[in-house]
Amino acid sequence: MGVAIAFWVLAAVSVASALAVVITRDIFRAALFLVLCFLTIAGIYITLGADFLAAVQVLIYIGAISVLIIFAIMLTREAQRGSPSNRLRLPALAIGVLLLATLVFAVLVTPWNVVVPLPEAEPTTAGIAARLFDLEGGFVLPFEIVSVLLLAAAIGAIVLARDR
Amino acid sequence: MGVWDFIYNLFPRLYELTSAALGGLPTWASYLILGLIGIVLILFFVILVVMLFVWFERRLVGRFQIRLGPNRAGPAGLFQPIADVIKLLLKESFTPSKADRWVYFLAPVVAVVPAFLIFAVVPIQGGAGGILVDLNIGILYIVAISTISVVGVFMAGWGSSNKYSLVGAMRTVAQMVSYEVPLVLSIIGVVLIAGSLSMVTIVKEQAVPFILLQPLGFLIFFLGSLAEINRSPFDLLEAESEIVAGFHTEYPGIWFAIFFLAEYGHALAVSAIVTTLFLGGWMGPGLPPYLWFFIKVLLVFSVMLWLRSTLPRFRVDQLMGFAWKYLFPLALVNIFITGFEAILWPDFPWPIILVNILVMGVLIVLWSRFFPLEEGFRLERYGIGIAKGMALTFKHLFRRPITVQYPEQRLTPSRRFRGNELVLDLGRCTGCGACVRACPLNIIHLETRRGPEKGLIVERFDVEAGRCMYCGLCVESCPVGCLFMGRSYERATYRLEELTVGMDRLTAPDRKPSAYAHPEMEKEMPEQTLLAPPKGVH
Amino acid sequence: MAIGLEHYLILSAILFSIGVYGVLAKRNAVAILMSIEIMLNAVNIAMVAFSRYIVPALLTGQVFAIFIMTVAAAEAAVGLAIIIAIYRSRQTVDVEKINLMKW
Amino acid sequence: MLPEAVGWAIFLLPILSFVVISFVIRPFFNSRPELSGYITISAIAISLILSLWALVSVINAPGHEVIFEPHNWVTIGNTIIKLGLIVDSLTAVMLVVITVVSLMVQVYSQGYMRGDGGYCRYFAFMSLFTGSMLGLVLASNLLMLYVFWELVGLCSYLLIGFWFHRPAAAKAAVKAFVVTRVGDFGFLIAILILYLKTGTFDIGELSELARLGVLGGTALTLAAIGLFSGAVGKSAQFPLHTWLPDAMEGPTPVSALIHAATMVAAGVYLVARTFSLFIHSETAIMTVAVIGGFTAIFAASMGLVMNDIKRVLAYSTISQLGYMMLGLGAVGVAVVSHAIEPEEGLALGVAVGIFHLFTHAFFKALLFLGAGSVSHATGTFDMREMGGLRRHMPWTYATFVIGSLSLAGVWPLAGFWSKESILHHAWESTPFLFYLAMITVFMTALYMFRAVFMTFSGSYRGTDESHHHLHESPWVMLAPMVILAILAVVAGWFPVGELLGGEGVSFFGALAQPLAWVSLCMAGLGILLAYAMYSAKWLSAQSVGRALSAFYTVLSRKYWFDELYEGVFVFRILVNGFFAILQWFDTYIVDGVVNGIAWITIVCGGSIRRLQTGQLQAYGLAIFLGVLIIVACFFIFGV
Repeated sequence: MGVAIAFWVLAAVSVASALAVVITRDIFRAALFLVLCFLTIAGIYITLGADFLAAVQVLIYIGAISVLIIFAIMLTREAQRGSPSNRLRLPALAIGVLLLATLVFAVLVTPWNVVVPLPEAEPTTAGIAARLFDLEGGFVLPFEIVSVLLLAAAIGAIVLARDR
Repeated sequence: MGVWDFIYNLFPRLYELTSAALGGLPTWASYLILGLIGIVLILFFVILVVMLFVWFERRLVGRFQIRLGPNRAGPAGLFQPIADVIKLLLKESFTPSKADRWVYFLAPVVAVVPAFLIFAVVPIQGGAGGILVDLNIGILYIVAISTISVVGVFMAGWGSSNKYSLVGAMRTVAQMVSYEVPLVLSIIGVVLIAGSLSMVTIVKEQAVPFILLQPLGFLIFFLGSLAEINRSPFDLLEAESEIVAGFHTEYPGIWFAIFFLAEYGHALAVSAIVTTLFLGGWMGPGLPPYLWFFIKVLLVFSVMLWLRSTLPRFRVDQLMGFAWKYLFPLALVNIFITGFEAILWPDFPWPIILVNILVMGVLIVLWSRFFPLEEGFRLERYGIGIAKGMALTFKHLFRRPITVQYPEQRLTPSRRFRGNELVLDLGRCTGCGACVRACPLNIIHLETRRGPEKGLIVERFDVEAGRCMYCGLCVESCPVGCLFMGRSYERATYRLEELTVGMDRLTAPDRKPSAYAHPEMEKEMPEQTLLAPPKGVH
Repeated sequence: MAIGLEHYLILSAILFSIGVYGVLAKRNAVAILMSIEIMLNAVNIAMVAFSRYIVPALLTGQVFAIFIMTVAAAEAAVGLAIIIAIYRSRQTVDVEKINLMKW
Repeated sequence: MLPEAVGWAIFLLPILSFVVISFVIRPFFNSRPELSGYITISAIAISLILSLWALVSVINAPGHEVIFEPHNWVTIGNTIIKLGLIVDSLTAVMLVVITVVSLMVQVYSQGYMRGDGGYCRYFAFMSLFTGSMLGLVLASNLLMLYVFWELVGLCSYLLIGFWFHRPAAAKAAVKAFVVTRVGDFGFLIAILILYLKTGTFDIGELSELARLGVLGGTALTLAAIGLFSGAVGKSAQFPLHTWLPDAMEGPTPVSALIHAATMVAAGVYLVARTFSLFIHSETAIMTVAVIGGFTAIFAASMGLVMNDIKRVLAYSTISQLGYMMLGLGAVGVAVVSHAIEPEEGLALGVAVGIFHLFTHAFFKALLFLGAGSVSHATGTFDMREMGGLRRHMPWTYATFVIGSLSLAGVWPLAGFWSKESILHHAWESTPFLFYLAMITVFMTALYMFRAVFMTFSGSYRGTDESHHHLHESPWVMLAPMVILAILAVVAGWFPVGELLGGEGVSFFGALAQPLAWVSLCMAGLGILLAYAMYSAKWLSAQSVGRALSAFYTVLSRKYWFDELYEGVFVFRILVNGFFAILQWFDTYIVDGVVNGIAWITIVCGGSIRRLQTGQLQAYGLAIFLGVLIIVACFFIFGV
């Protein structure tokens, strides 16, 4: 029951803020709404019992990505120009709605073999670690690759944004 | 059960009471109420402690600067913060006309809320009631939450549409983001040893305080968190000399108070976290655990103040360099070392302590030597300079403060002090009127009448002190030496007519004449009181 | 009613579609980047929901979510760097003005 | 016994040096160009040693031939094109000649080209030139031979146009290239005919087939004439002789190399190599003989009036090459008229022709180097501005005189012997050509000594300030000349004729024949006349010129051949006629088709390109639309 309430509230807020992100013309406010959206999504993770992910979500998306985005907004003094929509608004809207319809349809027609009864959500940190670094069926190699990707991205970003 | 026992188990008792009270309710309702109670508790707790901290900081910094801080409002000036808060609340609250209102008003809230949220997982003592919720991701939760305040700073800087605010916000955020990296990395060392993210577990794991096992990690974490909460030497956001007051330049009264609260709340939180992660939290002999906790927190906080009153402010480029070239690599190295140790000696025998301290020293020296932030900037010669400065400020703690409790306590001026008021010795005055004639401003009014035998009796002797320029001609012209300059230095009066000084006050006994034009008087005058005591004297 | 898998999936679908709309309809490159982030988050929600409801024992979905977050961070860093670079050279981040590939 | 690797090394070494110079020295050590000279010299010296080895082993080999098994080069279906070397006496002699002369020329160039901007380039080309010539003489089948043939042509083009910034040089280079190409065309046709008839390129097999009569009749005649046309082009025989005098625009050492050993010798060598085909076709061999004889006298006549010393030498070269052809032709005629047996005649003809080539190489190289050294001193090639150089450059004078005597065919110098044998065979087979040859002997002596006297005797006619600069050339230039002079004396004594299968002539036995005396008298007459006209001034050249002004004009205008070719052939017939048609076809048919296709493409693209809006989001829209459609199909039609 509590979870249900939490879900509905969070879902409503997240959808609203996401809409605000794409609709509002003031780019800085859009970024703030994005932060809100991320926050609510973290809450949704909690309702899903993914506590670790929730924390990481806040840490990465709010602490890093949103800050980066806001920085970009401030550095590219586009705020006064705002972020208007382009000529493709209506087709984009149509596509979005169609996509949504398709996805919802797919979700509803697909017979999900959900496990019943649902086990209690217990802390996932150790579990995730074990799953990541499990030697058979684990994700050690992808982990390493992602690390290298991050390094490359960092260096690339530095090189790109460096002032010549 | 004795009183001591009650004090000792204060928090568990409270917990039992509340849980008993909420026994009947459905779980979600109890959750809600518990949450609300927790919120309220934390609110009060934080605000109170912050006030305490404000007072404490001002006092301690005063001592570091050989003053005694605020000591008038209430016992030992304890009510000073309250007075400040009242002042802030009474101030006029305005908003800049160009401000983005929503953002502008939400900013302080966004900035302050995380500061409160952090305390949800800070264990002030073990067992039940010691902590609001023991998240198994406690420390991660703290790091995550504390990043949110960055957004608040941004909002403040942007919303108040003021270039200083914006620059301040940019600086702050850049600083926070850069210092977050070494901060988190240094936490990893602790987590590696403790084998858990939960704060309670971390504390319980600390048979040996982790500051000994993780000296380098402690240093990095401490500096990093100093930067996170923008305390000196990292307080660039409010470098008054450069950007007026950083991101909260445009915030009046109560809104500024909220930022203030947020800042000190963060300071408190950081102290608490450092205590928990590195100083063994509530653990300690004898005293009840929460007392231990508070003592340690206060200790950490006072170390912050110590640093603040010692070190000058970083330059902004040095700031970034310090984060990326100095703390970041050191943090990485620390992780590697800790990882190796965790693999080789899982139970961390005591020699590790020495090894780690040694390693820390070597690394600091190496980095200062080979990776200077800029040419010649060797972190004050491998931190030795810093240590010296710290020692000096520490010594100041034990010097007698030079504060003078005016008006109760006054300083005796020098014997050569010229003085700035007139003193009349009526007994000697012949009413010759030489002074009147001598006065270039004609502000001395003298009335005399014939006495019974020859000689004049002075009936009225007024001086318009308001216009007097204390040229002293009257004193010099007095043939009988009945006029003197006075030694005190109060000049302010409450009413205008008091500026015309009459005979009674001129002749008042509390008026001590100075030695002006009477050098023979110097001998019997009192010693001048010196603020800085001569060497050896305390 | 109890919250089931479908709820989360539909929520993620909604967010995803909103993101798609943003990507297609916004002019400011930064806004487009934000929309992309929304889409990624939507996917993450779906991932976590799957791992919660279909294979609660092994947390593959959450592991994937972590990978997605990492990639998202990298993508944001590089993307924003590119945007800054473009802004330096062209004084705009309006994607309609950045159309050198045009006929 | 000679390992095959040596054979390959002989011509690959200079090519290697070319590669090294142009890809290592030029880019990286351009500051030290002298390196390239040393590399070239060392490479050619090594191949000289190897050639001598080859010669020795040939001499010792049975039948004076070392056989190498050819290698498969290209296999197309069942046609296998082979690649192989042939080292017989002919090749060996040619190798020695080429390497010796080339080596001398390179050493000489050290001095002559010093300080020239294109030093590296020069030596790179030179080594490639030598290498390809060596490859040409080593090639055992026509295809390979043709490849090197063209390489030689290319190098001659590059070297004649070495100073490409001079318009004259550039024009001369192009002329040489084009004119020789005309001949090469015939050569190519001949190769194709032969291949179609016999299915092989191998020269040995071809001659074998020719001997057995399998290959014969018109085809053989055509092929032979084609081959000969190639030879005519390369060896600058009438009517394709016009390029050689112009080729004088190149650096003098290059001329020396071209004239003595490499370029023009190729033609003669080709005829000699394929002589076995010629002797089975009367027409062909007749053509060779007549063209040779005519060219000899024709060129010599023009050499009489030239004032440019190098042109004199050039025409003399042409006429000497005519001699060689004549020699080959004469023997061939003798064979077809059944005066002598084919096998014997085969060897004999080669012996006669190549022997003269052998000797001629030395003294002609010597003469060119001498001319070069003269111009090095005076800065000009015009003999009218020279004179009296005898005192200033005695070494050059001496060597030059030796070369001239040898060329004039004075006993016992090298020229005498080879010329004697040619005259002898001409007399025996075709008296008419013999008479031409006789006149040519006289002319040769005349123009050579005209050159000698105008250059070295009398008093200096150049400007004073150039008079002060007169000096003997440095030793690096003189040494090769001296060596070549010695060779020009003694080359005739080598039993090259015998080695090639001819009959030897004893040292003094030669003087026993009347023919020798006749030719000697003619030569002497020529020398005497030259002395009278240009040294002693008994009768002035001007008066003679005026008396024979008609002749003089004709000769000095070179029979208007250049005009004929330029004006009539090139412009009238080719440019205005044939090329015009081609151009019309190209413009309206070929370009029409191409442009049409392009036009269609443009039109389509113009309509389609509208999709390429450059709007990233438009593409994104399309992508998502596609996704939607796919998913829709997925749902509607099921998996």
